[in-house]
This record gives sequence, structure tokens and C-alpha cells, in this order.
Amino acid sequence: MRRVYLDNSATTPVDPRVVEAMMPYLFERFGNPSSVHFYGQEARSAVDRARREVAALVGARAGEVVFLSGGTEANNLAIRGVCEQQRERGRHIITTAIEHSSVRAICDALERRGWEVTRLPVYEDGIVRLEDVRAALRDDTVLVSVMLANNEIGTIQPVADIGALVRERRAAGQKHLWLHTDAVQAIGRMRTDVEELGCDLMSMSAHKLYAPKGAGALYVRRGTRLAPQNVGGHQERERRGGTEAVPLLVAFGEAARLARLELDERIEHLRHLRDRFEAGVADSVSDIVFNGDRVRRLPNISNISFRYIEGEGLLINLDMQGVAVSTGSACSSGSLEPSPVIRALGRDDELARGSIRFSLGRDTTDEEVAYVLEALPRAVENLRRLSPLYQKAQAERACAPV
Amino acid sequence: MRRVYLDNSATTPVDPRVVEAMMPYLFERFGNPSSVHFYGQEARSAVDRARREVAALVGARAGEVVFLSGGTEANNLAIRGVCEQQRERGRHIITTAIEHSSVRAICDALERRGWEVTRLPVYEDGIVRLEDVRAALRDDTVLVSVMLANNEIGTIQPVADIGALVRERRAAGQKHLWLHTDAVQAIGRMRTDVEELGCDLMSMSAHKLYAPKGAGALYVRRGTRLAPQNVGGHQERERRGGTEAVPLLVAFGEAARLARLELDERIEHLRHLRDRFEAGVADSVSDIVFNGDRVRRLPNISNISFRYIEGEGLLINLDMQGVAVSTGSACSSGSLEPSPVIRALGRDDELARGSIRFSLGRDTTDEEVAYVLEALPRAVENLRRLSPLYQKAQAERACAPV
Amino acid sequence: MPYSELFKDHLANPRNAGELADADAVAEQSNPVCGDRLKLSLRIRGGRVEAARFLAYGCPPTLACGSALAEMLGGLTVEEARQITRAEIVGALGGLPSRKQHAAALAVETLREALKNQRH
Amino acid sequence: MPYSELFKDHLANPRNAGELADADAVAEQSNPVCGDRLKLSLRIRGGRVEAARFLAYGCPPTLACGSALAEMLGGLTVEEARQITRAEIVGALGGLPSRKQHAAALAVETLREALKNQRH
Ligand SMILES: Cc1ncc(COP(=O)(O)O)c(C=O)c1O
Ligand SMILES: Cc1ncc(COP(=O)(O)O)c(C=O)c1O
Repeated sequence: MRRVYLDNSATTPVDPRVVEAMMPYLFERFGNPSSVHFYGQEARSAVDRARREVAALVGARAGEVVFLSGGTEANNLAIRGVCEQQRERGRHIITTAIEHSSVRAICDALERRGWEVTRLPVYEDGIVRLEDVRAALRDDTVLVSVMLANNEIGTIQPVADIGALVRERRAAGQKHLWLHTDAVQAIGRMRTDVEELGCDLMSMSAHKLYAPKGAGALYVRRGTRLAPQNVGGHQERERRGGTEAVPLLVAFGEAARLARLELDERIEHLRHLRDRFEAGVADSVSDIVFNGDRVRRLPNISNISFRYIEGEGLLINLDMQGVAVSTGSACSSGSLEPSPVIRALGRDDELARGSIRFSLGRDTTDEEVAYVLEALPRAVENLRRLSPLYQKAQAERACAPV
Repeated sequence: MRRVYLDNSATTPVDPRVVEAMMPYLFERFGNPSSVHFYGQEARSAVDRARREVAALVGARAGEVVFLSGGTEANNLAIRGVCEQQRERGRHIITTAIEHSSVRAICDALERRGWEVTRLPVYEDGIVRLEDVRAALRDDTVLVSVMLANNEIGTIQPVADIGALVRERRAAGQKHLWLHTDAVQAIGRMRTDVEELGCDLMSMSAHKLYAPKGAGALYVRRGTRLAPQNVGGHQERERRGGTEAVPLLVAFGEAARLARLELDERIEHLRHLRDRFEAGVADSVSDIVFNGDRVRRLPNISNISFRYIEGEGLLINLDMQGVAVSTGSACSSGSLEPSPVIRALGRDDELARGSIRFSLGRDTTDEEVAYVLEALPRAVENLRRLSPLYQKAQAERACAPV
Repeated sequence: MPYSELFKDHLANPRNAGELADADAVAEQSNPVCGDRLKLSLRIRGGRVEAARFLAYGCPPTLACGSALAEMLGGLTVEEARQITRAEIVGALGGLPSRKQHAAALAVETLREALKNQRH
Repeated sequence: MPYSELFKDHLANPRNAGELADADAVAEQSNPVCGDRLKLSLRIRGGRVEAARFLAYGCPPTLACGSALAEMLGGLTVEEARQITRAEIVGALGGLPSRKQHAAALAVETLREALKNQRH
């Protein structure tokens, strides 16, 4: 069957150039970086090189990059690490209603253990307001965690403005206030610079960047102290124990290097295809709503709510035509909740349940988009024919005075 | 330069068959197991298959295997997971003086947070005594953590006996007592069966088993409850959040399958070479002490203390002849401590500092052992010529009445 | 796939989708927890279900259960129809994950309601 | 390598290892923290170090510092020898990790002690 992968925000295929860079570290260069001998030192310098590349992608110093197993671990280390370290200074965290489930889960866990959590709203555009952050800040706030780009609708949050605000507060004496941003979806898809953002901590994940699953990183600004979570061994300057996943880190480094060099062309390619896709959908499918600000968003995500039908059915119908997409509930299968992100935009339950994320990648072609533009109206039509909501609306339309 | 790798207890090269099994999951089968569509389900079933293979290696059920990023994370989840879960029942842990640095670090961290830790001694043979465990058990003991095979001297601990003891105590009413064993060095090098051992938790790591670094697993016996450490997402039945490292898990599964099928032949090969090696060293180098019980130990490790010289110098001298080995301090470079494991055998500081671990692998050949048997006496001689301790001993011997 | 091939076939090619203009028994039920809806219309002649049509909104199991139920009903006596169980519907789909069983419950409930509403 | 090539060469091919039978100045010092030992013996003629030999036990930096020091000493005046610094020894090895600087300190200390013990 013809297959088109439009779920690049869930994970990406590995770039062959990345695999090539990684291969020697599976075979002859297999040493443990903690070993003093030749094999160990060879592995050590490969990890150092990868660290410089990841740092370079986000404008950080190599010593500020802590390698981890993925984005979820990065969020855990950042949020729990700061909160445990600062527990004597304050127990208030500010975050948003549209964070990734990992950030949500960590904040929920801290809340159960006595921290207070303020979850800022977003508005119809899917963007947090600086004034809301300002109003939520308290003297005992130790952490603000606001994602850089949302994983479901792609909206870009005003992290740089929040960074300026946090610095202002710090200059005014609130020394123990830190800013974390989850940039898992952002890196490689938009310019991301820790100095411009003014963040103290930033989460990254390799598998959204055309590198294999199993590697991630946390940027930790010099001077930011964290309680380590995974301990044992002296790796990562005592900030994360465990033998480094050398081949994965080499892959991550190479993927970061390629993303840095090719960023502009990737963005242009993605935006061009995404815009074509959205124009095509608007032309061929009725009763849809585009979710999230149309401008301040990642170039690769298009999130659309289809009235009268439900996302998972549409997903499966598309899958049966070879098209891979996701819905807001894909990450939390088992729950019957409509997507909390789409709900946060103020949409009703039906629109929240009928939302689909199409996420393009560097490998997506014009031709693939054209294929999806054929498959999608068919799938929507299929489901609407079954839908009592649609039938009722049609009947009402037919009866309505012109 | 000719290179011989005798540091297989630090890490192993990846088996080409394992790489082959993994490759498709870097390329066409790159889906995220949480995705509902074809790509996701393909990845999901690969992870399930890998889980069954890892379970089969240790006689567990697939549902009892939690995939993680490595052995260190497995130890963290096991020990902190049980202790946090059971905090209301008791705060006493029993462990040993010869655990891996990750277990040591976690126990130290818990101690700082109010847990009591009993660290059992070993004797000259490097083995913990069942009676010592029995004597240390208290009504508020919630966890016994004893490694299955030591990473430095290879000695095998009486975990099955301890398992029987723990079950006895549990049958007698101490319901909240759990047994963890760190089997990172053991799997693939000795028969390892969770039923025979009677353990509730068991740590494993892929990179000691000819699979890549970055994957590990914790066996969690059905009914054993843990406070999860890395949260977010519904992966691993809520016991560990984060996108699964699919290619690494596939590799781990294949490595487990091969280890299960080839176990006897690997053990025989290793034991044969190790015994030849030790006989050769005994013949060609004076003033040495073999560390650890000669029988109850892994087939691949030989740990030898060389009098009058220090381990790292010997390591570097061997490295300059292309031979890769390690010393007890390799894992904790930066500290000037003599190996705590060798010290725990009752050896003096000089012997503890002069210890070297030679660890063989399935790729090690007869010829490589012969090469090392030439290089080693040269390296020892080199350093002893410089050693004031050796010169003094020689002078004393010369003067001593015959 | 978490869903069987049989299941997916019901989704791709629903059996008896729609409404009957000359229905003798109609019911529309919804699951108050998740908002899923199922509408069933039956033509009943001589104590037998001559035709069955369904409309459904909600997660795929609800759609598939509606389709499977409508297919099963054709030709049954009213008495037989009354005795259809959740397990039979689930079986007709080649199984359902345990957390999706509620979809079959909704189907059975809608069927019972329709039969109760039968015009005599 | 955490160590430079120069460093490793000192380890593989130590300069002036051993003891002088006809030494004029001898000292053996040890680092009380880690137990490293350095023994230095010098032949001093006409206010110049004519020959220097060392023995060392301990971590590689101690061995290498001993070797580098013994090599540097040959031909220096006693006054020049007295002024040798830690930094010079570290420099002669192409650098040392900061946590290994103590090895150079032991070397300088042993040298000063030897010069103090000089037979006149
Ligand atoms: C915004 C965001 N944060 C965090 C994560 C978690 O990263 P990982 O999959 O590497 O654990 C994801 C991806 O799933 C994400 O989209
Ligand atoms: C006995 C033992 N436990 C735990 C570990 C840690 O495993 P990993 O290197 O996968 O973090 C090791 C290896 O370093 C080990 O030898």
C-alpha cells in the first residue's frame, strides 16, 4: 500500500546521514566513555563532539548540555530538579494549560506533594499571555515552565518575553526564580537560541530531529542548580548517572549539526507544503476549523477540527488509505477525554474530539500532500455519512429558509 | 596498533546480528509505539517482541519487564521506587559493601533523606553471608538489595538463599519486604532465573550483553508496587514515561535471545580462556594476588592485585601496548580512593590500588590472551623498576637470611 | 493495530449505514460519559427484523458496534433480537480492548430501546 | 586520552629511573592523602646537578612528574633547581588535569627536601 507519513511531530524517521555517523560507534568504537583506555577516550571525545553540536544548535555552551534518554526525562529533570533544589525557597510553579503530558504529569505529581501549581490559560489563538504570567508571579514562585512550541497545534509561545520578565524579577531581588521551556517540538523547526529566549533550562529530544529514539538533552544555564534525579556514576558532571548512550548521542549531535545547517531550507520547505495542504483542505472539505494562530506557529503542523465526526475514526480511515496522522488523544489512549489543548482554545467538545494533527517532515513531498488531499475528503465523507450529528445538520440546513 | 579489548565488564561491542535486527527500526519502521496508525503499531509489536525476549532470558513474564535507559536507571527505579512507595511501612534498607556505584549512590541519597542503610560486609572471598542478612533484617526493613554478580571481581552472591529468606519472612507476616538484585553483570554470563532467585526486582543493562548503550530493563514481579520516577505519558504501564527507544529495545531483545540460546557455549568459552589467562599470569608475574572466590564467580572476570605498583599506571602501560583493561577506580575517576570492593575483601591499600580487572568477552580469542600474556609482564616490570616499594622489597629480600 | 482486521473493515465499509424512511422502531442513545451516539432504525414485519440501519458518532468502537449490530439484526425474530448480548457484538468484531467494551453496551442499550419503542 | 602524548611517553619511557649509588642529595616524600611516593637522588658537583634519578609509586601523574623533573634537573645549577615550579613540571608534561596537580606539588616538595638534605 501507498504510505504517507504525516505524523512527524510524534516521531521522525532517522536521516541516513545520521545513521552513517552513528554506525562506527556500534562497531569498532564501542568503548565506555568512563574507561581510561583508548576505547574509552575515543567514545569520550565522540560524546564531547556531540555535546558541542547540540549546544551549537541552540546557542549554548557545551558544558550547559546534559545528555539524557529523551524529552520526557529532560522535563522531569528540569522541573523536579529545580523544585527539589529550591524547596526551601518556595513551592509555587507557573505553567500552562497546553503543556505536553510529561510536563503536566510532573506538575501534577509535585502538586500532590505539596507544591502549588498555577496553570495559565491560552486564548483562541493557542497562545499564553505575558500579562497572565506577570499576574501569576509570586514571591515564592521558583519555576516558570512554558513550552516553546506546542506539540498539537504548533503555536509558538512568547518565551523570550517571559524570559525578559523573569530576568527583571531576578534583578529586582527574586534570585530563586527559574525559567524552563520545553523545546522538544521547536528545535530544528524554528530558530531556537537560549540567549534570545532568556531561559535557564530547555528540554530537547533527538527523535523529533531525525535521530533515533532514546536520546535527549537538557540545557542548564551556567549557575542553575538542579537536584539530580538519576544518580550513580560521575557522568554528565554528576547531573545524570548511567553509561552514556554513545551511538545515540553521536546521532543526536549529527542531527543537530544538520538541523543547524539546513534550518532555513527546512522551514521554507515545510511552510510551503503545509500552506498548500491547508488551502487544499479548505477547498475540498466543508465544516472545518483550523486550530491555533495561523502565523505564530511551527511551519510543519496543521491542526484541523472536522465537525460532526470524531478524530480516531478519521485517523483509522486515513490509516486504511495509508496516511498516518494523529489526534489529540493519541498520546493518552485509554482516556475518553477530548484533547485538552483544543479544549483550552475554547472549542466545544465536538470540535475538540474531531481534531486531527497533520505534521509534515523534511521528507514530505508535494506529491504526498496531493495524495492526502485526495484521501482526506473521502475519509471525512465516509464518516459523515454515518454521523447522526451530520445528518441532523443536513436536515436542518435543507429546511432552513434561504 | 594491535588492540585487545579485555574490558567487557565495562561495556561490550555490539553483535553484528543485533545491529542487523535493529536496522529496520532506524529506517522504514521508525514509528512511535504510542501512535494508533500502522507505523505506531508496527513499532509497538516490535517492543512487545523484545519484551518477551528479555523476559525469556530471565524466566519472567513479559508484563514484568519495564524498559528503561540502562542499568543505572533500573537501580534507581528499583530502590527509590520501592522505598518511596513503602515510606509509611518502614525506612530500613539492607545492601552490601560491594554494590555498583549506582546502588551505592542511591542508598547514600536515601540515607541523607532519612532512611537507614545497613551495608553488609563481604569476606576474603568477596561474598556476602546469608547469616549476616538474617541478622540485619528488622521489622521495618522494606528492601534488601544484593547484587547477583559483582562487577569488579565477578563473585556471585547467594541471592537465591536470600530470596528464600525473604519469602520466609514474608510468609511470617512481614508483607512489605522486597528483594532487589542488580544482575547487570550476570545476565548472559550465568544462568539467571527470577524464580530460582526469588527476587522481586532485577536490574539489567543492554550494553553488557552485546547490544548498544542506552537501554536497560527492570524486572518487577507481579504485585510489586513502585513509585515511578520518570513520569509523563502512559508508556510501560505507567511505570516509566517517555517515548520508547524502539531500535535499542529491539536490539536488546535480539541480544537477549542470542544470549539465551548461546549461554552454555559462551560460559564455556569464557571460562576456558580466563583459566588459561590466569595460569599464564601466575607463571610469568611474581607478587600477585587473585581477588575474589575462584569458584563462585562469573566466567569472564579475572581480578588481580599487583604488589608494589598502582593500577592506573599499569592500565596506561597496557593501553600503550594496545590492551584495554580497567581498575577499581575507573568508574569513579577523580577520586583517589583505592577500590572499595578490593578493600572490602580485607586487602591493604597497596593491594587495593594495584588491582586490575581483566574481563573477557565472547569475541576474545586464544591468540589475544597469548598477546596479553606477553604484554602484561613487560608492563608490570616497567612500573616495578620505578617503584620505591619494589626496590625496597628487593633489597630486603637480598639481605634476608635464606 | 489495536483493532482487528474485521473491526477495521466495518469502519471502512459500514454495513447498513443510514436511516429507514419507513421504520417501525427507532431509538437514539448516547453515552453520557463520552458523548458517543448511536441511532438505530428497524423495519419489523411479521415479528421479524426485515431491515436495520444505524448512524453513529464517536470513537471507532461505537461506529463498528453499530455496523456489526445492524448486520446481525437482519432476518432475526424480535425475540432473537432482544436476546443479543454485548459479547456477541464484540465477538462479531473479532474482539475489543477491555476499555472499549462500553461501545457494545451502548449498542445493546440502543437496540433494547428501539424494540421498546416499536410501533404496533 | 585524558593524558597528553608527552605524558604517556614519560610513562612508557621514564627518564632517569632508579637511584644513584653516589648521590649527594636524597629525599623520599609521600602524599599523606593518597599514599603516592617519590624518591629523588641527585649527584651535585660544582654547584650543578650532574645527574638525577627518581623512583615513584602511585598514580600516573606522580610517575610522569618524577620522570619530567629528573629530566629537567640535569645540568641545572643548584640555584636554578631550587626555583623549579609546579607549573614548569606540568608544562613539561603538556598539561595535567586540575585534579592531578598534586603530583607536581609532590615533585617540587621532594626536590626542595633533597636540596635541603644536600651533603656539603
Ligand atoms: C512538546 C513535547 N515535550 C516532550 C515530549 C517527550 O519527549 P520524548 O518522546 O523524547 O520523551 C514530546 C514528545 O512526545 C513533546 O512533543
Ligand atoms: C553491576 C552493575 N550495575 C549497574 C551498572 C550500570 O549500568 P549502566 O551502565 O547501564 O547504567 C553497571 C555497569 O556500569 C554494573 O556493572
